Amino acid sequence: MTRKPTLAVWKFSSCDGCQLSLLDCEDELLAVAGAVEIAYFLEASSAVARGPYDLSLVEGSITTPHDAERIHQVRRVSKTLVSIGACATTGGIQALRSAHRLGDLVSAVYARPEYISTLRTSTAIADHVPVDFELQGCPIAKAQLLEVVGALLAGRRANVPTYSVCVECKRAGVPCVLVSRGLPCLGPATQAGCGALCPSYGRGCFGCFGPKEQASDVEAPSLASAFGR
Amino acid sequence: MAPLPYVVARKRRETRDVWTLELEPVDEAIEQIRPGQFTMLYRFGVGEAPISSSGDPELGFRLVHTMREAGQVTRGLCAAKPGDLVGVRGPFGNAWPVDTARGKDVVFVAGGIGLPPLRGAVYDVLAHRNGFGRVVLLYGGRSPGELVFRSDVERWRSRLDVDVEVTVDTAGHDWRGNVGVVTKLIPRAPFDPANAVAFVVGPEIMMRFAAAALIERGLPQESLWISMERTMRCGVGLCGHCQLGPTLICRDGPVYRWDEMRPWLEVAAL
Amino acid sequence: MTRTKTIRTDYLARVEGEGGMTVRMRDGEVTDVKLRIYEPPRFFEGFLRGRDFREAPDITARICGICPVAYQMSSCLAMESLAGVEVDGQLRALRRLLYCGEWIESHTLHVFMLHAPDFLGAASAVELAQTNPELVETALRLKKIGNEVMRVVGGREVHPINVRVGGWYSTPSRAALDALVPDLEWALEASLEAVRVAAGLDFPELEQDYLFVALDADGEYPIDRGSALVTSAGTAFPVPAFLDHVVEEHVEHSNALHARLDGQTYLVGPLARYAIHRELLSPLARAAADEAGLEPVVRNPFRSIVVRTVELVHACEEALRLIRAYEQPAEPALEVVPRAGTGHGASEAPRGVLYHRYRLDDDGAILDAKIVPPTSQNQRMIEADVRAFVTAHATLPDDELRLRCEQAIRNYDPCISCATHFLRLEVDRG
Amino acid sequence: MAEVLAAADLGVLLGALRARGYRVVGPRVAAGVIQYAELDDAGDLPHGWTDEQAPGRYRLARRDDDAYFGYAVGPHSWKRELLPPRVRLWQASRDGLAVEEEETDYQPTAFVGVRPCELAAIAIQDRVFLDGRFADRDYAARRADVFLVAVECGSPSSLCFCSSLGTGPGATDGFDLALTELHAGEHRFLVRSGSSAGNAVLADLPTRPAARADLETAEQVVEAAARAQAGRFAAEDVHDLLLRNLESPHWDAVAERCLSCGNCTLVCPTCFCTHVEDTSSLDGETAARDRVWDTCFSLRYAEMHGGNTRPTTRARYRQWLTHKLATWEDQFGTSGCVGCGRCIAWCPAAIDIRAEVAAIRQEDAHAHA
Ligand SMILES: Cc1cc2nc3c(=O)[nH]c(=O)nc-3n(C[C@H](O)[C@H](O)[C@H](O)COP(=O)(O)OP(=O)(O)OC[C@H]3O[C@@H](n4cnc5c(N)ncnc54)[C@H](O)[C@@H]3O)c2cc1C
Ligand code: SF4
Ligand code: SF4
Ligand code: SF4
Repeated sequence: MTRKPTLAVWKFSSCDGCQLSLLDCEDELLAVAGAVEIAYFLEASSAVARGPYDLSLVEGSITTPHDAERIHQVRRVSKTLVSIGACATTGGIQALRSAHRLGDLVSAVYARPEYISTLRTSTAIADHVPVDFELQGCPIAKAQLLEVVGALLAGRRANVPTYSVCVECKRAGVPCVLVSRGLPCLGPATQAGCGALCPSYGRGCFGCFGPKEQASDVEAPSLASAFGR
Repeated sequence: MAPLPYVVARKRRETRDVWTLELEPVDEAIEQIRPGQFTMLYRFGVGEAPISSSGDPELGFRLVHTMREAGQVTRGLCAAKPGDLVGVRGPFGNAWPVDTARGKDVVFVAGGIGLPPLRGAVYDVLAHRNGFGRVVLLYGGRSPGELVFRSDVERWRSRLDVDVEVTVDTAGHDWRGNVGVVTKLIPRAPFDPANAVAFVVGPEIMMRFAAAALIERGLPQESLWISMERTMRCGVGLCGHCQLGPTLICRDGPVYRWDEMRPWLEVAAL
Repeated sequence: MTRTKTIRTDYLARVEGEGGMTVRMRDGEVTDVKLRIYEPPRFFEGFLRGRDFREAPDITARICGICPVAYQMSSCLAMESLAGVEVDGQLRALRRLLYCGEWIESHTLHVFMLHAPDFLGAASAVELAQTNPELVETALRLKKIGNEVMRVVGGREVHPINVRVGGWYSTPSRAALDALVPDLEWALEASLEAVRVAAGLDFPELEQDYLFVALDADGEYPIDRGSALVTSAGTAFPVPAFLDHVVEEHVEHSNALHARLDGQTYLVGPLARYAIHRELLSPLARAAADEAGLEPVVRNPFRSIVVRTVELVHACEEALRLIRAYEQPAEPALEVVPRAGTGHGASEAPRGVLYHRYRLDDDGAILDAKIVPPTSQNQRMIEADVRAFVTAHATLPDDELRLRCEQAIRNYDPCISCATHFLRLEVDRG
Repeated sequence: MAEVLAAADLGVLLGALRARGYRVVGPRVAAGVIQYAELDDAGDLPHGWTDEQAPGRYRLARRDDDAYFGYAVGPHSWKRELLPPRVRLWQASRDGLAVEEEETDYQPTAFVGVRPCELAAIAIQDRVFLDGRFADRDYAARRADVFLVAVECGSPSSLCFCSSLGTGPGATDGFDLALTELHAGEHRFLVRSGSSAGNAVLADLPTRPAARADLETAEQVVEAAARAQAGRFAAEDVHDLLLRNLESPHWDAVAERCLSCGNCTLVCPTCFCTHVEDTSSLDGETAARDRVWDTCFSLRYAEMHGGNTRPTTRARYRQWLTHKLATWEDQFGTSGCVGCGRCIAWCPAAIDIRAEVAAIRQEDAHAHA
């Protein structure tokens, strides 16, 4: 059999929730480990295989000058680069800080602000390097993560819809909380992926999956050849 | 409807990114396909795409499909090797009304990857050559490297009873043929517009210009046929994707008489 | 001539977030230990300013994907205390249940997937799956059960959506919780077995004289809330006085803050909870600790893995108890009317006490926020452990020493993402 | 022939259906709306409840009587049952490309409380899925053993306009049993059978023959419902009206409000657009195809290699409205709309198709004045 494709997981500024989603695939983790060689995944393993890697999953946003350099190295060693989660695709919740004056933030958190080197903004991976696929979500949906990995292996387009949460909401048969209860809901403008979680728990969508129909429609190069299919 | 397994019997490269696959049923075969009709071709684990028959209707149950690597499915199909299996559903859609051209001149106008859907009809007309008047094939591509079926085209060109003109948008010095868009060939093509039938396939914009030029020459709208394309998910008129105004292209088309389709093509983004 | 030496790990593996460690030695004496946190600062406290108080649980959950429930609970408690609302009865039982889910998930992840490979000589759980497949399967199933509890109660495992100030958006039916029982019963058995397995591991020698700090939860093993903090030195203070005692300072080598309690280095987390509240553990958890020969106060940090498994038993038993006593409340939440003032909240994240303080204006807008996560409280202690270990085992070969130092850090299940608002191992023998 | 069933005996009807092996699905109150779900007994029905509807708004309210069917329509339609949101079509193994179609052995189901507009909607979907050159296997199998218990409409909402489209409020055909709920005097149902299956069930019920007064009261109920919606929509020329206004500036005006969320298409009982999802297992050995509800409002719906044919909300809204009210007729020989008002109630932007048509009509009149 031909060599297994290699997988690397990288972290930038983030809460680790999206990488954890991979470890949360309890039922599929060993199948994933069977389909790809997990070559670099610090949160899960101290063994580090050298690049280049066939598939890199990148979590987190770029917030420091050092990270702005590091992401270029990651791109260089990655055949396919998929950014995962709101931090990596939009700058994440820490991008909220762009609305505040950075100096105020630093002094609010740190008593010795002079120790901190940080970029003025929290920016998406795609703002720094070309990205093959962006998987939105805060956190990403583990089923979608598996789907993206599976699709890349099979050389098919991932079934990651870009339409509104409302579509999932209606498929699930959840009564619209906006219409039937008057709750504010971001569902119409937010990308599907969560399965209309909030409306199904009786609250309005608050936008975890980011704006709908924004996803880059870039086709990632197929890994099928690496997989010997 | 589930795909039937077919085996890739032969595979030929037409251009850098266009391939022809010849498929034979493993077991059960679909109904006989007619020129103009299409099948939904399935690449295992990747997905399905509508692809027109490009084969000689005399071939019987053997299917011939010519496709460009446009996305993941077509790329997967083009990567299939002889002996590989692909799934087939069909045949779907309607066929070229070749019979309406009996006794008349026949004009084929193809742009780029538009020639494959027409090839079966060309074979059909040539197989019954005596039943038709003059036969004209006007074929244009973006560059010489993008022309498909070059040996067929050469063979037809060498026949005295077929008029073949090939043109490319841009070419290097080694190209000795026509340069320019295919519609430019229409005004001087040798056919009698009052007594001819035209079959046109290409990008929508090309079909619109070709139709204008043909009508300008005096071809009645009712004698002009085109083949339409939209996204298709089911191929049988049930998924809604291929709607264009009053029609479902997979069900009512893909072949339309020009005057039926023209009003809808004139509305942008319909 | 002096001989200096540096042992350095640039990127610590199997910890949540990014950090490194440097140990410097001179003539066999440790001169400096630094845990360096690279995890870039994320300034949550800064951008909470101006947001509505109801947004705090959803925003602060994003500080940590490993223990989002801890953030949600501490922030809700702070807001509720300010408004004079106490979430009690079944609404509170559900919070504790959700938190048990997080403990099960997080402790399993740490014990089996991040920490156990150190003891069993593997690089990862996936590698461990080759040599100890049943262990890894057990781990995955346990973890899944923890996640399932969080999914049913909270909506999803990472960043639950069902938690709100005042309670919940909707409460699960009795039947939905009952469906968890068979899995939790299995999990209880599996965690009892985990205690036996963990107790049988080989532990490096190290005894530390810790100042333990944990929440006091009025007669319960502290999880989802607490009214005061208690120390192994016998002192106590109420949660609102937290910042009068705990002072965080910013040190140059790290993006995380270092905390001291009344000037002293201290420890929070499983070892502390166990040392202070052993008597409050569930019956099976206590029995398991006894059976495993666990002394009432564990001072060898490497044995924290055993304590975590004991807490795993507790979390499973507690979850079952809560489910069996559950009755779906009539309303999913209490009304919380904001008022100007300062609110404090603290709960026991899997890694230790997590304290939140908010100052609100009359409209409920956040004027100021302060969050003290467990890892920054433990950071000085981690450095102290590493220093003590290296001092005691200075003769170990570098590779072995580095490995053990990393392991000493992993003893804490440090959650670096939280701490930044917070690590790298470098041992410098010169 | 009509019979009368006492309201107290409604449970007997449900029991009779269950005794014949039907799964019984009908309206019940859940999560603040009237949904279609399995019914255990008549007590599950929304008796005493009604729905108040306005564009972008739906609320349950108490009635001052204990009518069982005293509401208009909820967010669900029967397409959930006949064209479920997600259906596995087949799965295949790599080896020999062996494709296995899903089992379509569905339990017979009785739909209880089908509104006349919903009967019409089912008839429309029947045409789409069963009457063409290719009938849909899954739809046909689900539809085969459906028993339809219609209930004529006595409480239309402010959004209903079935009377303008001739799809209600009375039920004329397409049902197995049709009920009319009568309050004047004794609380009872007029029951009519529309099929032999209906006759058989009716024979199981403790009914009495309908008196003239029963029939008259039933007529009055339906007439009153029709009167309540009079003049809400002018349907006659809407096909031509819309098709001659494909470039109307009004499409831009709607596009400014429309969120392209797709709710209108998803709640519509006739909208049938679907997408297929091809998937494969991680080891690459098996693959499957699912059919899922799609919406013409999604950007990708009209995406082709080389471009999107409907890149704007303007183009997508125009597709929806003209398809519903005009080109559906060309494609399937009926309107695509039955006047249930769901798309109006469940539009988060409160867009009302009737108002949009009226605006185009007005503009058209100006242009041709
Ligand atoms: C009747 C007919 C006959 C045809 N005959 C031929 C022929 O003979 N030869 C030929 O080369 N071509 C032919 N085509 C065109 C051919 O079908 C397309 O090039 C092919 O479908 C491309 O599919 P793909 O999967 O390879 O590309 P894709 O990458 O799938 O691209 C196709 C488009 O579909 C969209 N799409 C795909 N998957 C999804 C998804 N999961 N979600 C949302 N959108 C998605 C994409 O936006 C993309 O733009 C014909 C088309 C029709 C309609
Ligand atoms: S509840 Fe929200 S997501 Fe669901 S349909 Fe309504 S607006 Fe859309
Ligand atoms: S278009 Fe609107 S009113 Fe008409 S049937 Fe569909 S949802 Fe009902
Ligand atoms: S008309 Fe309303 S429901 Fe339909 S897509 Fe537009 S905003 Fe959504």
